[in-house]
Amino acid sequence: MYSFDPTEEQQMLIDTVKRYAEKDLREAAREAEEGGALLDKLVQKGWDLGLLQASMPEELGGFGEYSAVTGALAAEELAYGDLAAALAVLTPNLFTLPLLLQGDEAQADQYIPSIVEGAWQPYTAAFIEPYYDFDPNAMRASAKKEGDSYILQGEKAYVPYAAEAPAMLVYADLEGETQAFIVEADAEGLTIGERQKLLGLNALPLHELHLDQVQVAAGARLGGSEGHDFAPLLDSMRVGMAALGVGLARASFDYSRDYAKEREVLGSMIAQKQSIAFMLAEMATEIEATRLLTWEAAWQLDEEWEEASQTAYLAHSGAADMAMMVTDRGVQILGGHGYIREHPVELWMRNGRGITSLTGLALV
Amino acid sequence: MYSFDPTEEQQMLIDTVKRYAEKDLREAAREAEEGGALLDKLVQKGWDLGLLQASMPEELGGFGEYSAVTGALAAEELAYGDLAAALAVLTPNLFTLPLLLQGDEAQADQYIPSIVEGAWQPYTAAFIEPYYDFDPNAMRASAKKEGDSYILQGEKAYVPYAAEAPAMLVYADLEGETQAFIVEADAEGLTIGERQKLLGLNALPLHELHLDQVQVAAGARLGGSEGHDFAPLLDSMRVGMAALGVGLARASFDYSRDYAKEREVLGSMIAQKQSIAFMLAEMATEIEATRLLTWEAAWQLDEEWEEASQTAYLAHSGAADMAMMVTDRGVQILGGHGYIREHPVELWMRNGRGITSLTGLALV
Amino acid sequence: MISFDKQSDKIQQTQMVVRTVAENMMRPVSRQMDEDEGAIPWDYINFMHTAMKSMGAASLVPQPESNGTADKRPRATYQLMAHNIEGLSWGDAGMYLCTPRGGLGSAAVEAAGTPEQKKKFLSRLNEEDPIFTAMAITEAQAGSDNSAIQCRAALDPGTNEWVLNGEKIFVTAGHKAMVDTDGFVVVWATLDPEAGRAGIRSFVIEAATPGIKITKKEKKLGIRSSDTVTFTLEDCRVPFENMLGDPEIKEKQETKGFKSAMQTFNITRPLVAASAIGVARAALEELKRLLAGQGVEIRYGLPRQKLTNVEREVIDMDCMLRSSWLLVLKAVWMSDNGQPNALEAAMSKLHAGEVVTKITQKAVEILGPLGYNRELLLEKWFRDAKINDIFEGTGQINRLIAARQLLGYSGAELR
Amino acid sequence: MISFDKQSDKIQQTQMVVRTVAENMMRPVSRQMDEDEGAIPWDYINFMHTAMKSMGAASLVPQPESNGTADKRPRATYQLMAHNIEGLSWGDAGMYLCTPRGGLGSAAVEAAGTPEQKKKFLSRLNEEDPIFTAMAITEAQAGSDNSAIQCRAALDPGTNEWVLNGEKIFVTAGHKAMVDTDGFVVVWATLDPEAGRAGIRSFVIEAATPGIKITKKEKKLGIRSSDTVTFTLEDCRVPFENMLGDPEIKEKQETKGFKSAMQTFNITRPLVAASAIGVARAALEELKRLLAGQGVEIRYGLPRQKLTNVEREVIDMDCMLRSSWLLVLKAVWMSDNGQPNALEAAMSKLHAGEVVTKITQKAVEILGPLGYNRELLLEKWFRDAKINDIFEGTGQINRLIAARQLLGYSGAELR
Repeated sequence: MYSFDPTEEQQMLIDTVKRYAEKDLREAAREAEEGGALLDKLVQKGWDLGLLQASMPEELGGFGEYSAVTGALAAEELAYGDLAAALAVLTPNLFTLPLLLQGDEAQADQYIPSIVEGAWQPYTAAFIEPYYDFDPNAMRASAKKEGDSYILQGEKAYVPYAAEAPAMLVYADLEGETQAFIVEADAEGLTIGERQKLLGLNALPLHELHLDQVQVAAGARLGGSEGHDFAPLLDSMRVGMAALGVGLARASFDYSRDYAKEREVLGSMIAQKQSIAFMLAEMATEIEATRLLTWEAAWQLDEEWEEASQTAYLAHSGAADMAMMVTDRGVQILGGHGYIREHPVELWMRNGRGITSLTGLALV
Repeated sequence: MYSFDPTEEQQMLIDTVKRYAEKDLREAAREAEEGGALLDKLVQKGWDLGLLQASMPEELGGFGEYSAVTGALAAEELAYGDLAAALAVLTPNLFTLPLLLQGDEAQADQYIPSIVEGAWQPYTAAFIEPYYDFDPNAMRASAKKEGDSYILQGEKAYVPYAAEAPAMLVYADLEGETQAFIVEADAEGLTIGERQKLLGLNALPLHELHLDQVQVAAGARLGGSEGHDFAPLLDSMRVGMAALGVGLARASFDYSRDYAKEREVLGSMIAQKQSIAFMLAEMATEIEATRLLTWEAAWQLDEEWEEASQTAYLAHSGAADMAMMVTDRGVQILGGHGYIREHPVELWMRNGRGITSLTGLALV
Repeated sequence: MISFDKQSDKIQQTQMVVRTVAENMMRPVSRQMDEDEGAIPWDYINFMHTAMKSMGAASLVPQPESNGTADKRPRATYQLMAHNIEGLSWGDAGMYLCTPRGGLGSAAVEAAGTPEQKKKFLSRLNEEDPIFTAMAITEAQAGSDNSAIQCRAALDPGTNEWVLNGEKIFVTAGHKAMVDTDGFVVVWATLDPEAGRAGIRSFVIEAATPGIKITKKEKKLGIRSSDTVTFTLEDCRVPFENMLGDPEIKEKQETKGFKSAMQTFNITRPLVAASAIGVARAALEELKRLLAGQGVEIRYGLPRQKLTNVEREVIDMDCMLRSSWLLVLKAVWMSDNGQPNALEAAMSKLHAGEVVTKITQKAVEILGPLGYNRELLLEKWFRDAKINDIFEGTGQINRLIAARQLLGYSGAELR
Repeated sequence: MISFDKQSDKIQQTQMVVRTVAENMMRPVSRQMDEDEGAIPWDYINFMHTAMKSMGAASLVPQPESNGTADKRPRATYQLMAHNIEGLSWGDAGMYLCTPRGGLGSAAVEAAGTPEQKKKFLSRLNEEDPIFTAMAITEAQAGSDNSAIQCRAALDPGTNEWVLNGEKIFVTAGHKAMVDTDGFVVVWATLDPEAGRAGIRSFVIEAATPGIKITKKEKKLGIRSSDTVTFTLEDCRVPFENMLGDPEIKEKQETKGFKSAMQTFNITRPLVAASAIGVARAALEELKRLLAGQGVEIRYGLPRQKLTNVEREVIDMDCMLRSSWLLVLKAVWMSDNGQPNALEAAMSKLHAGEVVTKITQKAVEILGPLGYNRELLLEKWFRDAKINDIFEGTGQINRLIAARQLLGYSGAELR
């Protein structure tokens, strides 16, 4: 049977996250973007909502159960506030969820409890590579087995908090298959590049990094010696990015709708013009369509359906286009005011363009 | 210097063709489509306008000079009346213009004067092939040199008036290059298939045909033993199709605009609704943009510019999308009335879809 | 709890039946029914009537005993209908519109009728011979504006009958409801043209009622096996109790009648959208099948930079088809759960109407010279598709409705 | 005779100069000028001033001695301007907006001024030091509706001066015109807010005039080297002859003033569109260059079924860019030939505004993780591009104008 109602627990979570996102994140977003830095206490406050903890079993220090659907719902609400802050709050998930889902017991035990029980710490992941046709299933960064260890070599980009991370997951090609490896901050051969300057997301520290013959122990391979299944991790990243795109687009829609209802020209509100009203109707429709597809992908992921990979791919593909279309129209509806760095719509448009290329920055 | 004014002569031609297209062709189009047959006298009347004759020099029985620009202007106006009839009137051009432009003297002298000086006769061309990825530069129909003749083998489709044609140009791959060959109606091995049933253009007889080891003399190769340059012929076909698409789209635009100005709902005309008015503005803008690009391609073709091929390709590509968009909206603006086979917009939408796939049915 | 589980027993079971019908009774005659405009697919009609009767609850129209507004338990009636309509339209959208028993007339009775009216009119669907029911709203001059209806209804106090006069155009299955079978048509009329929407009521007119006649049968771009007619009403008399809804709503200043009639659309729009999805799926599946026959498989999962153009187009189509279907499912799920869904119904309709148009247009294009040919069904689906962006409210009307809901505007505030 | 010959000597010659300037004076500082919001590119400004002065007729703004309305001979002034603007915007759209001498203020004087006014105000462009001219129309409350202007102008009969009061927002180059150089701003004001467009006139206010001051400087998404300011006017007095146009149009019921001021837009809109095209071309060329560096060449001429996704995207961009540029050329060609071009001007603007937005958005997308980075200029062009669908009339306003022209509707008939 189909159902489109979140559970009561999920609804409570949505409400909590939404309050935080709408009030705390939204208010701080402009200054964070212009100043290039998020407020630590704000990220900490987001961490304290316990999103990650709620998806961990008690034995690993959490108090709940993993669910991609719940993760997607939370990510959507976070991005409704501010995408950069959302990604910051979710950064530790990049490291911790793969360990939960695909790690072996030793890996989970070593890292998860201390991460989950502590304050927010930027455990992160190096996923994206600086090539125009970056393909998660055909990475250019490589891992080679040498004796009892793996040697990692290659270039990565868009690594959140790379300069401060105690450890990170590094994804690389191992004999034609993408695999993740745990790399500690002090690993020899790991060079963290300058902070990247980007079209959007300027509040979030993102770095290129260089792996020059970085040696990790065999046990650092996610899942241990047998490795792990990469597909569900990629699916989860795609669903995560799609959910963030939906939240971001909802923000732009709500803001421009409200603006259109308050902006008077020639004695009527601009929302009363069919051209504006129809734009809004199309924005809302595309948002809702993409949202449902994202939910379906998350649900299939939870249920371990075979179609999950394809649905996640479609959801992300749709969300990328939808987010660009909606955030572009958000600016258009505000007209000249949309082009000024006072209203948030121009920032959302810049962030909106990122949904298409930045898979790997979140995972639900 | 740029100029967007047709010459006085061209303007006179446009006016003449437009009168014929608007009055004669438009009025007869519905019956022709439903009955699956054009009126012979109407096609003859179109022929008598002398479009082909005007592009032929006196020594070949004409009274003018070839110009792709003039050809594009005329094709646009013809299609403004009815695409099927336009293609019928222009069918002899498919045979005659390549002979003029790329034929050798013997070929031109043998065919052109008798065609140009006589009544309309369905000299035609077999160009399109029944494959989803039909590529004019990589035809599957083949020509092989054998002694003093060529052997043609393959399948063709969408051949206008194939069953009545005294002779046709057959395009085929000769050692990796597309070349045209003159094939007489009674050639052995040439089988004309049943008349094709199509989405649109039902007034125009179009046939599949089969070439089974059809043997033609070496002199039947267009241009003689050295052959000819295929590119300008293809460019001319693309420009022709683009111009027809523009004319067709203009018809749908004008019709739906007039309808919108006369259709009253709730005390105002539907054209007074921004949603309809803006659709019309976008239709007109795209038509004009494509039209100018088509003109430019035609002009470059006349001037033998190197860019002509690329411009012609772009013009056709744009016209294909534009014609679909505009003719679809024409139906949409008429709403339920647009869906009924009384108003012409549904026919134009069906014909509009053809612009994309039917390059080879006209040549200017 | 959010769930996308397709495994509901009932839906699974009827979907298999529907698929069988679509493959064996619809597709084989699809081309012929299109060419023979005006022919009636009796084989399909009779089979469906018998099958649905025997299956009871699995019929396309809700059963008279189920009352949507009173019964608050989660039901899946409309979800089931959406699946069935989608599956039949995958077979042939024109023939689906020839499905007996259902149709918009029954939906109107279901949505706006009193329990007595439901019993009276809907129970007839289960009789020996199949019947059709139609809805007559559109008028030549009113267009999409249902509150501008000019067709008059007046009460004759002498006979306590309603007397209807006017003309209705674009009535789907009107001929089957009133001529080919012994069905009925629900006619919208006004008690007072000056009263706007407050004056509007709907009336059940049964076949063989004097004073109503078909004055035109349309020739259409697509869905040709479905008849579309014009009715002329001249002093057409129906019993007092044939006005849908409570008798007290006969007051001219009462808009409840109009509103409850408008509710019908919140139920039918997603169902029309479901039909659109069926056509779109047919086209996309056929496109993929034909491409696969040419050795072209779609490599899902690649970055766009590594896709071919055809792959990208197909992936975009997959994305819009699937998300559009989910909009439909949510809207019917809301209908089933008695949730107000004017917004979701309008969104599902406008989205599906556009999606089916795009997908069928693209499919014909991608197949090149083959796509344009009547040897494949793609060109037929191209023609069938377009109606979905037009009937039951054009894309523009549904945008207007959605926008009003989103903005909290009345019809006067956003025209 | 229809011709697309680019070989006009004058255009060729200045295009080479413009290209050199764009490559050598603009591109190298483009990133820096974007980062240092508020910095003024004096090197570029001074060079352009000197160069344009020495080239005479090749300046960006028409010369005062040429009078468009009187002179019916074919000219290429606006065609030349369009080419130059396109070429400079290819270099950097923000910096192009810092080109001295030109600007919308001069265009307004050119379009609506008397011969004396043209002589007086435009001849100053040729003086030793560069000046800027700006146009102030938009008001916080009037939005895109120029007939709703609230800024007041009243004649003081005692001094025979106009006294202006009000606020103007979004004035491009206002700071450069009134503070950084000794230029002027053309301010639109009303003689009577009740009179609508009939009351509207435009007035030249020169730098250092008391009573006008800048009260805000905007931080923008893109075109950051171009300043955008708010002016507040408090009892700002200008001489009687600074009202543009014939003195007799001071009557409040005369709409000639408004109309001739609106004419300005028919001239400036295609020029703004030309700037959009320059940005779009920059992005598309850079995209192709970067793809070529990756071994991806675009195979023009193939059927769509054989293209890669990237090829198809680039071909679509090529098509829209080229056809959009032709719309611009036709519109300016009409300006040059004194043909009414309200429709063509609006079409060129709405088309180019959309095209540049799409092309830059796509270019960033296709370059994937590289496109999103500030190491390439693509992301800057993405930001610069969007203004073209907003200023000088949003895409919506230009659709409205185009639709009115196409339908023959007045502003009251189509709102």
